[in-house]
Amino acid sequence: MSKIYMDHAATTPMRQEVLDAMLPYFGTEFGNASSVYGWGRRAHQALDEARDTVAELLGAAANEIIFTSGGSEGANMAIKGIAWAYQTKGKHIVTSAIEHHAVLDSVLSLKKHGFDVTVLPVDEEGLVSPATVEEALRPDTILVSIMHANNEVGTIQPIREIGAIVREHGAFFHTDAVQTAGVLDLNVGDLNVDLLSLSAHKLYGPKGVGALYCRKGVRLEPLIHGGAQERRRRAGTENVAGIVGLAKALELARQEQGAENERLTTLRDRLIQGLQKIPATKVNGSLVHRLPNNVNVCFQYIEGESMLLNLDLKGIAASSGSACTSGSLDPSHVLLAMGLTHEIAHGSLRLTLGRSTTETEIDYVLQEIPVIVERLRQMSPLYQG
Amino acid sequence: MSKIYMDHAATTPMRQEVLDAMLPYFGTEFGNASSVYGWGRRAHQALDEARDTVAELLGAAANEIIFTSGGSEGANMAIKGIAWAYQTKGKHIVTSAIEHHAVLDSVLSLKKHGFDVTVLPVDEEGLVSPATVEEALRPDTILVSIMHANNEVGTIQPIREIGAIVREHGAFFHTDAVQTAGVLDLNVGDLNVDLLSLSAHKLYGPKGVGALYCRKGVRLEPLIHGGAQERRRRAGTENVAGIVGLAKALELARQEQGAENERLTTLRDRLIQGLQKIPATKVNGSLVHRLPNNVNVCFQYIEGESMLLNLDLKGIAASSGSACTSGSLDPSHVLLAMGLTHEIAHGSLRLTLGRSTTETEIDYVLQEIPVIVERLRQMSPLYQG
Amino acid sequence: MYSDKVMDHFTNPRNVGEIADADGVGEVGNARCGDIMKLWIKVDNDVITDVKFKTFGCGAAIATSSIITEMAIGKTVAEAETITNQQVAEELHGLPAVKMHCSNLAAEALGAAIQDYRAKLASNSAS
Amino acid sequence: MYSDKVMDHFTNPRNVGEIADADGVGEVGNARCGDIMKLWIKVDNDVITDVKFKTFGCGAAIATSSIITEMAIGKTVAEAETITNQQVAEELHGLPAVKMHCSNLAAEALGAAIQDYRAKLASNSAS
Ligand SMILES: Cc1ncc(COP(=O)(O)O)c(C=O)c1O
Ligand SMILES: Cc1ncc(COP(=O)(O)O)c(C=O)c1O
Repeated sequence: MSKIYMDHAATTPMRQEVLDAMLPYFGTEFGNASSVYGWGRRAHQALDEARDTVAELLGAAANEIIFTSGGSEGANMAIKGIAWAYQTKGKHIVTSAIEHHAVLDSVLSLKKHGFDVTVLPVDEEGLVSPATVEEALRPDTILVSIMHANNEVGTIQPIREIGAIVREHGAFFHTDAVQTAGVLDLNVGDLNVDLLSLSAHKLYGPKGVGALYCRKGVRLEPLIHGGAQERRRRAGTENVAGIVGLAKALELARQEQGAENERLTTLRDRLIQGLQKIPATKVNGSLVHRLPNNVNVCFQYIEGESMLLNLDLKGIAASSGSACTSGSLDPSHVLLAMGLTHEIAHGSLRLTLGRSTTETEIDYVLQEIPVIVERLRQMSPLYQG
Repeated sequence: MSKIYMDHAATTPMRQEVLDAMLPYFGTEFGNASSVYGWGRRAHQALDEARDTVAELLGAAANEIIFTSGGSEGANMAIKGIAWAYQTKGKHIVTSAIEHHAVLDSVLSLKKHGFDVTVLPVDEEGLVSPATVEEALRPDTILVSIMHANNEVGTIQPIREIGAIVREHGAFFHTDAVQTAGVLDLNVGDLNVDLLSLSAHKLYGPKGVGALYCRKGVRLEPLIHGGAQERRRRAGTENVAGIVGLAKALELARQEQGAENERLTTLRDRLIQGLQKIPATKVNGSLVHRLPNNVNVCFQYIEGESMLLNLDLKGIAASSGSACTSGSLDPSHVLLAMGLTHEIAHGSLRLTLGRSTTETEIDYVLQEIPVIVERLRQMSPLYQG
Repeated sequence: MYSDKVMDHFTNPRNVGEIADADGVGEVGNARCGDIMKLWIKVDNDVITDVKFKTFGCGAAIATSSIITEMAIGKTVAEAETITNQQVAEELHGLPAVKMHCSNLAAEALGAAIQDYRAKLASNSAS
Repeated sequence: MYSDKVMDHFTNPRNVGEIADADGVGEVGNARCGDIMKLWIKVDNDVITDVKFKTFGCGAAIATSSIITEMAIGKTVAEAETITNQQVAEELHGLPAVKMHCSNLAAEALGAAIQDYRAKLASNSAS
């Protein structure tokens, strides 16, 4: 069995069609999109077309799309951008305990600047309840940021309902859609959001590029000041190739999304059912409101990283908590927020499926994991097997 | 004659060697550099190697290099990062009137947050004098930001001297080296800088990636909060392909820089001398302290954009002022700061040479420009020809 | 960014020049803003028979100057006076948003020339 | 990120298990932090003759546990007591910076086991 990649929530392999769409802009069409001559105009047109594509897929207008360097920049831009633009209206921001650090740390960084922050709890399935959001809203609340789906446990939040409440209240609503873009339908009208961020590399596009939807009329203080690009909302020579790649990746994902989600859901459930047979194993996150590709379990008595290393030795790439926080030693803040103890949270394993995943791979993984778990448990002082 | 690209200060065509170095990371080596398994480790190693290359070329240590999404982000990160990290030490920032908007607008954006800003004048050649910097320094000055070479008129600033003064005074010193990276020797020790920003697409690398050098021990409040990437100084999944491309482009530039600068200087001087023969023409910027590839002139009585369009019709790509501010209608803030009147500043033309530039191209340009200038002057109500 | 029609008028501007014995002259804009338009008209029996222009400005400024000369010739003074910047832009198949102020300039210059013509007429009949 | 030596000890950890009639037992760390190390030693004539361990923890924790058993066996109790976390890391050809705290744990667990052995010795001779 060749190497098995089951960490699609961390990043995805870029599609050949995406690279093909990008290549001209690394080659003859290298112009700066701000220039008036042919090379510049053609680059500008490529941006316009990409912007139209992204806008259409989100049910937005082209001038509501701001291209970014990825999901983290998008979240920072949305949150700090609203905070600084509307600070005279109020200085209260609401978010949830299971947000990606790009959101959580952006919000928390504003505390130092006199903003007041409410971090909402989630239930044991990892869901934010609209009622909790409603209770948290205050006259000085300017922004609520709740992620569309969680990157660790795959829980899909009731964004539409939360959005209606936030709008009714007169605050702005941002959703981090990095894990749902290319997977779920993202219509900003249906979702009742004012801002939505996404990242290309999570949907078989290039790393280092993303988009932020910002509803018409919503002001943003720029995060990156300078040139007049992106209607003065994001300075910097545009990454034309990357932006073209993002649009292509989104377009392809949308075309295949229906059939692919069905296929992944079947594989996901097969994997979950198989893993549940291992004793002292807990599946994390809602089984109903869940991304089609996410499996997250905790195996008691063992620690995540040693499991990952063993899986790697068997050719299986997986993750324990969010890949981008693996520099940290704390167990996942998401699992802790869902009420798991530190001890159990340390033993979490995330397997996220994708376009390359097959039933054969699922079955191989289901054959190897129990062996690894048993071996590590035999080594564990916590296990009284 | 095929199309002639003379706008290398706006952006450069990516080199084939750079694309070749990047391609694996768009393909099989797509891993997230934060992941523990093979794909992740190999991506991480590519980052390490790129970081070593960039660090070595700057005479810096690897952990002093922060990868960014380009020159604008680098400047914003340096300026706002120092401002917020050292605001208790002082709130005074010094910069010059001819900085790129990424620097100027970053500094000015801090005014709203209670920072005090001194914008230094330049002389008529576009030079910042070290004495002016020294006079501007105050006990509460925390940062000075002066560009290494100007993007419009190519003037090279006395960074080493300014750096010594700033260091002596105990403030931090940032230089925007976007126009000099890949052209001049950039040794952060020799330059006496604490922070230095550069951008790959100006040196035949990809758009949307850059680097910020930040001296060991200098703290930065992150511009983009979130994951633990770049030692917690810049969150976001790393653009591995882009970063590899940046390192490759810098490496190639360094190898060829000596011979290429000589070649370009000869071509540049030929072009300047030819243009000077046109009546009522002014060469902008120092002829001594000047980038080897920059030509900037003002033709009296005519307006820049109509000249650019005519040049484009003749297959010549050039710019009038900075490409990234061409969305604006104001004439170049750089030329105004150098004492030109609005009227004359509107008639500026920038021709920036590069690897593809040949003597034949220079001669073709020298043949076409006088015709265009004469034609537009005949149409101008200001011209009494 | 410019339409083919704009580029056509920019590349081959119609009616560039001056009219020595013009019946009206208008000048608008200033060099500080980067746009100056000067426009001469010849009127015969209340009909505009000739228009010439000189323009210091961007591509849009030159194209709008050129097209407005074509639009004005053959019209009565009263008709020509109603030409709006909107019409100029439409006649050119649109202009980029950032360039809309240039189309204002052309209609303004024509208006100024007509005003000058009227003023001359009034002072002539007064004398 | 891990050296080959770390991976070798992680993949084939030496001396995993318990010693039923151990002369000293040490346990350090806690589940909250994600690392628990338990170490049993057998001492004969002041020389450590056997060491066994059980570890709940990351790759570095398991590898350091494994290698410290090898380092300790054959040493006198006094010698074994001087093993530092630095030495453990060196013996493994280095550990990633973020993992250095794990090497502390292994030396601490051995130290705890030796202390337990000494305490038992003291109470035995006292009784
Ligand atoms: C001097 C200078 N600084 C900063 C920048 C901004 O770099 P980037 O476009 O990569 O954000 C540019 C170019 O646009 C520049 O010429
Ligand atoms: C939910 C979520 N938000 C934000 C991000 C950050 O995106 P990026 O790495 O593109 O900056 C990620 C992934 O890392 C994510 O999973």
